[in-house]
Amino acid sequence: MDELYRDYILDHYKEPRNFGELDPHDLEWHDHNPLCGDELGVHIVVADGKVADLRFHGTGCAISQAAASIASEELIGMPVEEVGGLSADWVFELLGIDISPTRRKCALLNLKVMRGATTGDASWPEVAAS
Amino acid sequence: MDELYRDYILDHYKEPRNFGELDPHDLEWHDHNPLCGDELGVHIVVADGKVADLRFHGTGCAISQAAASIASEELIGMPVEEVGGLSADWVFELLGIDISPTRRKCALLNLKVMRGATTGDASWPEVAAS
Amino acid sequence: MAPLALNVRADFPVLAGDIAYLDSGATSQKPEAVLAAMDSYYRESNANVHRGVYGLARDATELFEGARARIAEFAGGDTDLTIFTRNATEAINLVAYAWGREHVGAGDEVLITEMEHHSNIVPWQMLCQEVGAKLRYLSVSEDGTLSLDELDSVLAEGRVKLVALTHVSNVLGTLNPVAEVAARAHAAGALVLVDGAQAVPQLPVDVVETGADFYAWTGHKALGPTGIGVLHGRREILEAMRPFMGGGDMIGRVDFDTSTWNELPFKFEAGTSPIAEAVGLGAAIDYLRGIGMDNVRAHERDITAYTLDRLAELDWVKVFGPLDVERRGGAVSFAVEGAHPHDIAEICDRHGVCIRAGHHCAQPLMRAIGVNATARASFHVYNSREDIDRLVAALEDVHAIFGS
Amino acid sequence: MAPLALNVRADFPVLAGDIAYLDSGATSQKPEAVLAAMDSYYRESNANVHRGVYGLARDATELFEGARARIAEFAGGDTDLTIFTRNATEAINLVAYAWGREHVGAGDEVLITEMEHHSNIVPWQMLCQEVGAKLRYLSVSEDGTLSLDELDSVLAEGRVKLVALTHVSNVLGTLNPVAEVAARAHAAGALVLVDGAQAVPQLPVDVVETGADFYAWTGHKALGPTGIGVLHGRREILEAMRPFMGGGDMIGRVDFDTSTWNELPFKFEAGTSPIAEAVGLGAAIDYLRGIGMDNVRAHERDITAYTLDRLAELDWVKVFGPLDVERRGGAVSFAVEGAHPHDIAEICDRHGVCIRAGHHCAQPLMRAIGVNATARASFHVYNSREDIDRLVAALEDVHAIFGS
Ligand SMILES: Cc1ncc(COP(=O)(O)O)c(C=O)c1O
Ligand SMILES: Cc1ncc(COP(=O)(O)O)c(C=O)c1O
Repeated sequence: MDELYRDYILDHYKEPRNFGELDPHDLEWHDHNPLCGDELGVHIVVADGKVADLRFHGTGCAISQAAASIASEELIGMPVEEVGGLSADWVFELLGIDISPTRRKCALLNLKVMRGATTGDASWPEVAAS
Repeated sequence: MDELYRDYILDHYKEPRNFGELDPHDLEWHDHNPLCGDELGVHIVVADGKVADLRFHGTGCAISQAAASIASEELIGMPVEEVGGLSADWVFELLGIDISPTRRKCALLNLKVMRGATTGDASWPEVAAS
Repeated sequence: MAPLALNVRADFPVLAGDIAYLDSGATSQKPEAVLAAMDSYYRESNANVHRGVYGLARDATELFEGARARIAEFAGGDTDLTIFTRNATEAINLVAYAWGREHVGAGDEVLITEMEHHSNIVPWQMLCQEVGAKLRYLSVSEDGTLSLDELDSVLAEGRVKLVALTHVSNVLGTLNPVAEVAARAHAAGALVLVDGAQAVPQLPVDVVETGADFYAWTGHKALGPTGIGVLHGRREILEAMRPFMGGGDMIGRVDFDTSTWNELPFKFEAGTSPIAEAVGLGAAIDYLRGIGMDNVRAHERDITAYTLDRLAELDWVKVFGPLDVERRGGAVSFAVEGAHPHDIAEICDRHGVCIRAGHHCAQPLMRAIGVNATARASFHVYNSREDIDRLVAALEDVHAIFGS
Repeated sequence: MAPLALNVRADFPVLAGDIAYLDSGATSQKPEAVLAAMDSYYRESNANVHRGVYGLARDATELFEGARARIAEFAGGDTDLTIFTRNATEAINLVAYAWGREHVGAGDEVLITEMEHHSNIVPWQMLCQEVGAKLRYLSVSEDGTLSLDELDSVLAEGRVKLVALTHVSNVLGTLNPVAEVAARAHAAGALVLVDGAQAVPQLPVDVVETGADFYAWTGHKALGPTGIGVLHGRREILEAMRPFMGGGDMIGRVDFDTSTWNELPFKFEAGTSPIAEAVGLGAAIDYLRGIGMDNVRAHERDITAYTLDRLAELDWVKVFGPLDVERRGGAVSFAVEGAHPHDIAEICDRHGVCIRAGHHCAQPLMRAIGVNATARASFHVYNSREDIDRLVAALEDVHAIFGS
């Protein structure tokens, strides 16, 4: 089996969870990956200080779409104020695959967008030196 | 004996002929060598369509000063309209020494200034491809 | 048709590895001769040029200016109208700053095309924003070409000061009729800048025949080193232009408050030149001339035709750009059903096939053709039909993973 | 004092010839390690950087960005505030265009010094002429130094927006007290640009300690290749600045009419970077660190002191610039009675001694010290006292010919 394109990655890519739009929503953010032009947006509904529901939308490669899909399942239910503290490693661990430096931004675009929506911070999640 | 700094070159450098200013004068021109910053000017008195008298002034290396000095002796008495037609080779032959490409502008600055004074053409004398 | 093989792969050290390098549109590989020329420049003749009296400096100056003369001749330009820059991008910015800031004003228009590289878009956006001019785009048709009728009708409005377009598209491969465009632009009183970054490496180009007032290209795509680009210009225009950057070498005389400028091309070359890079690029064009640019073009056409044929067999692959190899150069962009270009490139890499995925610095074009990104295979003299066969095998694998 | 010999001459292939290379102020020679790094980059890892998914492109990106990180650290700067340009001249022009056009206006002043290189004069002349600002010069005293009192009095007038000065003079060797200048300039609300073209190659430099808001230097004088320069900047300033050139790599997103910019340092790096050149410069600073910049400086001081001593023996030689080796770097300008600098250099060349003659791209300084040109010997790690002895022997010959 391909080390990167494992079944669950392809599964999330081909049938992404929580994709689409949410209207009305409480928070939203939209961003892109300057290296390839891929776009990702998110709509979030907040209740009791938690992410009650969310939807990602946009286009991207298998890594970026699967990352957003897999992460979405963890993000729903999470206290909003915890989102800003999530690290790049959180995403890499969720994905469970080795991401080469060239593909890191693909994997991290969803976290960037989530952080943007919840904290307004538009920077890329920092990757621990390896 | 040094192939470049022959006695007559040094003689003309150390005791340049026709150096100084001429007032009043009929024609004048001033220019410089962008590679080294050296300056050369000329004053010319015209009579009967000929260069009746001239004086060079400015500072420069042995090649440029000697070239101006040696050339000055040929230029006095020359019909003004012939000056514009003098070629780079005319100067090189007068000098009688081998001028490397880096030093060519040193040797040609006097001709450039003479041409400028007599024709208004401010370009460098062209060197025949070698 | 029998394959037209140039058999020069062995001249390119990097290709000793078992790879199919299909990314020459991004940068070309370099033949041994180019590496040797730069290496021996540094080992035997390194010195700063133009002013030095000693032997090394004379050698360096002769090598550097000799390279300029051969590069000028190769492209059909005059030596003193051949300006060295950092890359094609800087060549275009030079024109936007030194010519554009003086000749384009409020209400004027700069006309470019939807198929331009960012390097031939952003300098004009910045110029237009600064002076209050309007940036307009010629559209790209379904088959990846420009319409001369549309050009005429924009020119007829009478506000275009400059037409800037690419000679060969880095995404679609389209070979634009630049001489025809230049004739029409000139008739309408506009100047023309041609971005030849993709053309000079693969076609016989004569910058005078293109009709361009400015013609820009870049060394690293033409088998030469990084760190050098070329701008050819028309004499009257370059002479009348103010300089771009100020500094050493570009001056005639510096007083405290003002300066005068050096003669062409030095007026536009501030500071120490890319000396070793010019020597390397000189060796690159010698190498290309050794093969013959007609042969380079014929080989490019052969590989491109073969690629288009092989991809046509795959009904899950869609090709962008012209299908007629006479109207295009050696870059083929495509899509694979269900697979994102990034993933295509990643899987190709596992097959030792190097292709590029992304927007290729042409986001407006991506929007015009309705995608975010494409996968692109692009060629040079060292490629063979086997490289394309390897690409097709890799694409079969992509299809196996992402199809359905 | 015993000579401080580094014994590294054998590392420099060009010096296998029998020459005394005393023109490192113009450009340095390159050690084998630098040539090898560039050569193997092209042979093993050549690809365009940042975007490629395949192996070669990953290698190239790592080599390129790895070099940037080491170069930044070498100079005490942050990696993302370390911008690659074509040379020091372009680094200074970048600031003049992208910062200057926005922050210097009519009635403002730019303050430079009489000892600047044309590359740190002409960009400011062009800026001041364009925006109606005034260019002022700090004078150079008899002993080749600047006066902080004069600086204070000009700053006190309150119109200076930028102080731009050289760290080490390429003509006089003067080592300027840049941190002191920066502190005073900042107190007066002005920014500071330091031209480190001559400093980084020969001194331990920490750009943060210099206090400079912008610090520019160039690869080819620091044992690196031609075709690359470096600009370090302060984060808030670089972030707030608009870009200089537009094109590939410097953008975030390109729409038809407007674009957004990439993050630092890429915002200021339009088009394909000098990739091999960065790799080469990375190897050069590795080499310098291997020797140790303190040792480089000590060696430079030793050779300079020896040169000043030997020249002092010749009463027909006049030296320009500070005589205290603690206040100067390794460039010694001089005059020989009765001989023009061009002729001095020519005769030195016959002795295999490479020195420079001319205005050294510092015409205002020439005027300030009352000459048209000087002869200059300048040093680097490969020089030894024997090279200076050869220079002195050549000068004896000059004196024999021209000394009347
Ligand atoms: C003090 C100084 N500044 C700037 C420069 C310009 O460097 P470059 O020509 O590499 O841009 C030089 C070298 O020529 C220099 O000596
Ligand atoms: C069509 C086109 N124009 C301009 C460029 C810019 O070339 P460079 O990055 O060398 O400046 C490229 C290559 O990237 C290109 O393909």
